[in-house]
Amino acid sequence: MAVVRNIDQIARVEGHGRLRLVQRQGRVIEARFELYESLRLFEALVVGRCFDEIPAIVCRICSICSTIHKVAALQTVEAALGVTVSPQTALLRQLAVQGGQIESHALHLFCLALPDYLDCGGLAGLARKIPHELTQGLAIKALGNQIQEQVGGRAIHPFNLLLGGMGTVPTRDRLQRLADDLRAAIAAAGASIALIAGLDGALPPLPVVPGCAVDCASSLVGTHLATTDGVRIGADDAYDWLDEQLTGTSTAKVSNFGGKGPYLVGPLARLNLNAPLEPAAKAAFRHHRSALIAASPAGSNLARTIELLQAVERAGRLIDELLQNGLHPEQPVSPQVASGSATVLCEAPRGLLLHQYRFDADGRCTAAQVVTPTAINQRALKLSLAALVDRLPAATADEFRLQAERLVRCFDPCISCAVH
Amino acid sequence: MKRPRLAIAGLSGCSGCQLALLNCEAELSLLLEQVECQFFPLAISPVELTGRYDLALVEGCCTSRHDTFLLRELRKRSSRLIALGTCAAWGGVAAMGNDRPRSRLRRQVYGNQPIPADGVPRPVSTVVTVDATVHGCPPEPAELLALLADLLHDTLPLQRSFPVCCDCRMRENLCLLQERGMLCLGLLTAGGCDARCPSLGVPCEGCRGPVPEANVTEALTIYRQKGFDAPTVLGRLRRFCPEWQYGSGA
Amino acid sequence: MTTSTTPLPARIKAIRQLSGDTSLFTLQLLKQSPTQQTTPARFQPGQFLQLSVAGVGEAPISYCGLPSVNGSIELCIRKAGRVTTALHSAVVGDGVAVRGPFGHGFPLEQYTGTNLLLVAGGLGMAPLRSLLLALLQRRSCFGALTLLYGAKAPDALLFRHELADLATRKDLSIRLAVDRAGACPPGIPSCSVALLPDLLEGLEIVPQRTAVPLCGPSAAYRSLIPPLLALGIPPERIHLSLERRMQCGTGVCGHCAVGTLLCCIDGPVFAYSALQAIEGAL
Amino acid sequence: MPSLLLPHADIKAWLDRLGTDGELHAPLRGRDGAVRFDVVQQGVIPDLQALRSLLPPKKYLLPPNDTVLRYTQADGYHLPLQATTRLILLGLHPCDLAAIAYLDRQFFGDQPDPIYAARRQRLTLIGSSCRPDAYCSCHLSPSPLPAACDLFLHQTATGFLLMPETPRGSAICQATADLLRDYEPKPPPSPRDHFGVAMPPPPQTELDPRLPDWQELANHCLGCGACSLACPTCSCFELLEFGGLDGRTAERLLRWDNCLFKGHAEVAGGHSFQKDRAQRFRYRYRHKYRGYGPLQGVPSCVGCGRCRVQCPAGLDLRPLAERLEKGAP
Ligand SMILES: Cc1cc2nc3c(=O)[nH]c(=O)nc-3n(C[C@H](O)[C@H](O)[C@H](O)COP(=O)(O)OP(=O)(O)OC[C@H]3O[C@@H](n4cnc5c(N)ncnc54)[C@H](O)[C@@H]3O)c2cc1C
Ligand code: SF4
Ligand code: SF4
Ligand code: SF4
Repeated sequence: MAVVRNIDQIARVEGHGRLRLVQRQGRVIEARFELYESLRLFEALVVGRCFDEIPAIVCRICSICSTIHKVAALQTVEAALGVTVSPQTALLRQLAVQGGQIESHALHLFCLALPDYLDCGGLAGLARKIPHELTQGLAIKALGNQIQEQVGGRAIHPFNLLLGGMGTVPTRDRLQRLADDLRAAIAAAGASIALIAGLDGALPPLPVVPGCAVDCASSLVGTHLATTDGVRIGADDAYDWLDEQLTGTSTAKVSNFGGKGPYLVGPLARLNLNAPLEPAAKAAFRHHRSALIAASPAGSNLARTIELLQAVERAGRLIDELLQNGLHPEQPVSPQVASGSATVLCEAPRGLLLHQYRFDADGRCTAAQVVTPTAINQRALKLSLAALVDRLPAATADEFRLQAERLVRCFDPCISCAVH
Repeated sequence: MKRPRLAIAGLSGCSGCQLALLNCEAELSLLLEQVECQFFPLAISPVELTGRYDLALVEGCCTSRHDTFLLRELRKRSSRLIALGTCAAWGGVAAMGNDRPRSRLRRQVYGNQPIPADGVPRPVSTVVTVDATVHGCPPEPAELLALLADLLHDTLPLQRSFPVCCDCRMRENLCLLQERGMLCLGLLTAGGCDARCPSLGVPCEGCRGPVPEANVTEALTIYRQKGFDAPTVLGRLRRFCPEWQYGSGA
Repeated sequence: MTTSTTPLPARIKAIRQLSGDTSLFTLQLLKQSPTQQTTPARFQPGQFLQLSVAGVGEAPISYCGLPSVNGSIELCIRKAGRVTTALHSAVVGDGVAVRGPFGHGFPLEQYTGTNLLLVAGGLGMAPLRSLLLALLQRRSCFGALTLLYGAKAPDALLFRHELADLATRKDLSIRLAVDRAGACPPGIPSCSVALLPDLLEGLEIVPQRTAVPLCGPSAAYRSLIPPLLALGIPPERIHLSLERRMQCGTGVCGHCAVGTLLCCIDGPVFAYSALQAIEGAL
Repeated sequence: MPSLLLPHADIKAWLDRLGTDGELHAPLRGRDGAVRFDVVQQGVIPDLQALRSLLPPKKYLLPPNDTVLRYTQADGYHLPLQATTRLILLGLHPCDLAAIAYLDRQFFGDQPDPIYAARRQRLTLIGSSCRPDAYCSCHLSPSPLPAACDLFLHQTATGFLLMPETPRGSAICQATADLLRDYEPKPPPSPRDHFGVAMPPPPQTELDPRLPDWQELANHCLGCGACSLACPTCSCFELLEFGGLDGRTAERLLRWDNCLFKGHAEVAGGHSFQKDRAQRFRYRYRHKYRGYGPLQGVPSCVGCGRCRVQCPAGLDLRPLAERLEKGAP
């Protein structure tokens, strides 16, 4: 007789997800990760709202990813209404997104994932076991927040990023100070790569999942999807190709990738798809290449740490560029109200993010679609969990659970995003 | 001194209020020494409710059966329960669509596919008694830290009643509504954010919910004079709080 | 100068619970104030001090005992908000801080030779206890002394044991009333189920020779003053203590104005004649 | 004695010289077009024509958020360290000067407030004449307050007439004598002449709560606080205590409050002594036009017009005051 064991809420992930283990004769024969986040129905909430309200509403899908949601929505609305922002605004948005990337990755690595490898339950344990590394990690995380605060006006739900421009352009002094702090943080970010690489992953070998990422330069926004097995899809077709369906007991939809897949999205996929890297990150990537290229999702944390370094470097360079150009006060461009629609593809910390909106002649939203990385990753995660079941035939439920949670956290799921 | 026991839970929301706490990087280690954070699924495992709590912080609105269950359980176990953030206090963005049938919203997103049952998003105070409220989407880090300091001093935060305009004028900002004709909701919104948005030239979107005694009727007249019709303004007001008292403040 | 701004450290010397939500706190000043003339321990009954709990805030509290030379202060405090709740979870030995005294107390000098009718409602007993103790200290200077005191229920009567002792005195008449009967804790002098104004019935009062110090909630003032006036007590001899929101206690924060008077420095004890014409004074 | 004229052409040099004796603050026009008192950087010319700053100069004496006490376990409560840099406030109009005189009387009272006193002592006040607009009502202020300053600048077509009122003011004139010229024609008016006219002292009768005006004001008032925050003599404050996360330290903050806010007269348990806005308007009215406490009979409105300019609902107590204060009840 099969026995079902629920781990009602997995800790140290954003949102509400449970692990369901089916056991027979003491052996785990199936493992499922189910998302049971309550519905908020953002895609319906924005319908009927004026275009200028959309970004502030949808950025509330998730706090950890609020900056990229905000920027994605801004760019989609602008694309739909034919607005072009100044190069300065474009750079500032990129900078804010890098801030979000730093904050999100550092949060995951130093607060959520590390306890898995140090046999403790959270921050308090880390503070006892690796106080120095934790302090350094938190300092990097704080830097990400300071960037978002300086550029976005606030670390969570940035409001200073507006349709067509900026509320207030940050001052030279503040940016200069940030640039100095970022430069100083490169060493610490590099040290954390060594720390993560040195940790015993302990997960058994798992199958490699092909990756999918936005084919973009360093801006994190692009026009195509690309996969490691050679698929290329334009932004306009991406929503159909991703083909979201509701299955099983999760409240999040799952992507079908036009019948292919599953694909893994996120840091590992980005590195495997040759996302451009800054010098120190590039060197680190070369050094750890063998553990990253064609690696199983278990390699995600290492990839994430390299991206952390990348974001620290990139943010510094963006500030240099802004300062070189000189900062200018600017008025946001106001769009012409007209009907239109657009799809934007970008990279959130956890991977591919798609926003799509349609507006009527009064500028009211008539349809909205948001596809998030954690939703997309559900099939890859399912596959990995199944493989874990095969690889740990003798594990007791408790042992298995430990490994399963580790594996789940390698995906850094963000369940509010997934369900939205 | 015995360390106070703390529970931090998220219902339907974006985890922003909890993240706001984790974003207090500089204070985290001191905090961990001072309080025993026993239940905090976002950051601490394992997840289990045990014993009693001196303080429960609840983020998010109450939507699903699971939300209700967790909320009631926390209330039973906690000496004090705080509605943390605008979703918990007022319903927040998730409740924005409460003027439309829930089934219609669900169909818009999921078509006719079967999904688990859910409920209508509502403020925490409609389900359990709440001892104090911290406003904001997200709450201000300083207010969160003050709340925790109050916990250490065996007391609750003072509930104050001034609008964002008060913060804004104290910062000597030029009024965006009067001088720039922008749709700024600072007049009607609970203050305490130090006028974050207007100080950067961005009109207040009302993320902290209604200020006590908000004079919506008069505000609507003023907004109309500036060229914003009532449906537009009411739509904005409902972004964070679905139900406003419209009576004049007198 | 320091008395008006910097609270002086004190320690809780004793806590005695008086009712469900009210306790008597005895404080011991730890430092004399730099200017020797004023110390928070020397005051007129009816004056108040500002009591601070570090990290929580400050609240105005009436003196409830007698002035002392050794820096001991008695305060009777009800659990109501931030500061008072924190106090109620404090233990003997904990530190607090005080500044004062503030305001005008009861005009004791006017009372010499007069009959006194003290009327207290609820927590209003706190400042009136201070007054009563001061009057008893110099008992021979005053005429007939009567105390009327009303509370919600027998177990809400403050200073029950003291009242029982005092009730045995020949030179003081005490009448107690409770809104509703309830389990009568031991040691309570006889009390009737009645409203405070009912206690005035049958009292022998010589209106021209009587002063009435009053302290209680607004509702008590509204129900007591008309019958007192009807008995012929002149408005300038009805002395009542007003409660207002207070922040500074020194007449600058702008919170406690009653008409154009300030409760903290012109009061808190006012003659009714000064308040008669003021909107919302009671 | 002849008056002293500072020609327009020499203002810049004069200002630079002033700044050596302390930090110079004056009305500056920001990029947003608004006027604020702020520090004058070398070479910047303040806007001495500007009529009113957003916040009045009370922000220098009673900052909107100010730590007034600190607490540590070892030392108990103590006053925070005070900055001692000298500040020169330039360009104060007679109404703002009168307002400072009002605050002085309030905060020096019987027992000077030590923090206020320290702040006040470091100020040098330099007034300047102005041309009132339709929002100003200084000419209606029946105020006995002096528009006192150290030095007053009277604006003329050719420059500023300098009128020292205190030794500090004279010292400034002496130190900059080389930039000043004698000016003969006729003695300039005193600052007091710019401010206030004799009006009958306010009646001390009670305000009639039945006047429909109160309810009318209350219906339109948004309770935003703009009027009091902008008023140079509104000084209601609350004291807020914040404990430290270490559980051993605390600080007490003074923060501007407002008599039109719901919480202003609220006491524990939520009872309020000023329940509705109409009643609160009478409270404000009394303070502005009749004065309370030790300043009873001293109206505190100096007629700067800030409240009228900044009220989003355009409310104005002045017409009512004109009706009620002309001796009639
Ligand atoms: C002259 C005077 C004498 C008093 N004597 C006593 C007494 O002997 N015993 C007693 O138990 N209570 C007394 N009170 C009432 C007591 O001051 C309040 O219960 C207390 O301030 C509540 O403070 P809190 O911090 O606990 O409450 P909160 O509501 O949290 O108070 C917050 C702040 O509001 C102000 N405040 C709140 N309530 C009042 C109030 N009722 N009066 C004035 N300010 C208030 C205080 O400044 C306080 O710091 C007196 C009040 C006054 C004005
Ligand atoms: S800008 Fe907005 S918040 Fe500021 S005063 Fe004007 S209306 Fe109020
Ligand atoms: S200004 Fe308004 S929108 Fe901005 S933080 Fe404050 S309450 Fe929220
Ligand atoms: S009441 Fe108005 S006009 Fe009078 S001083 Fe205050 S802000 Fe100026």
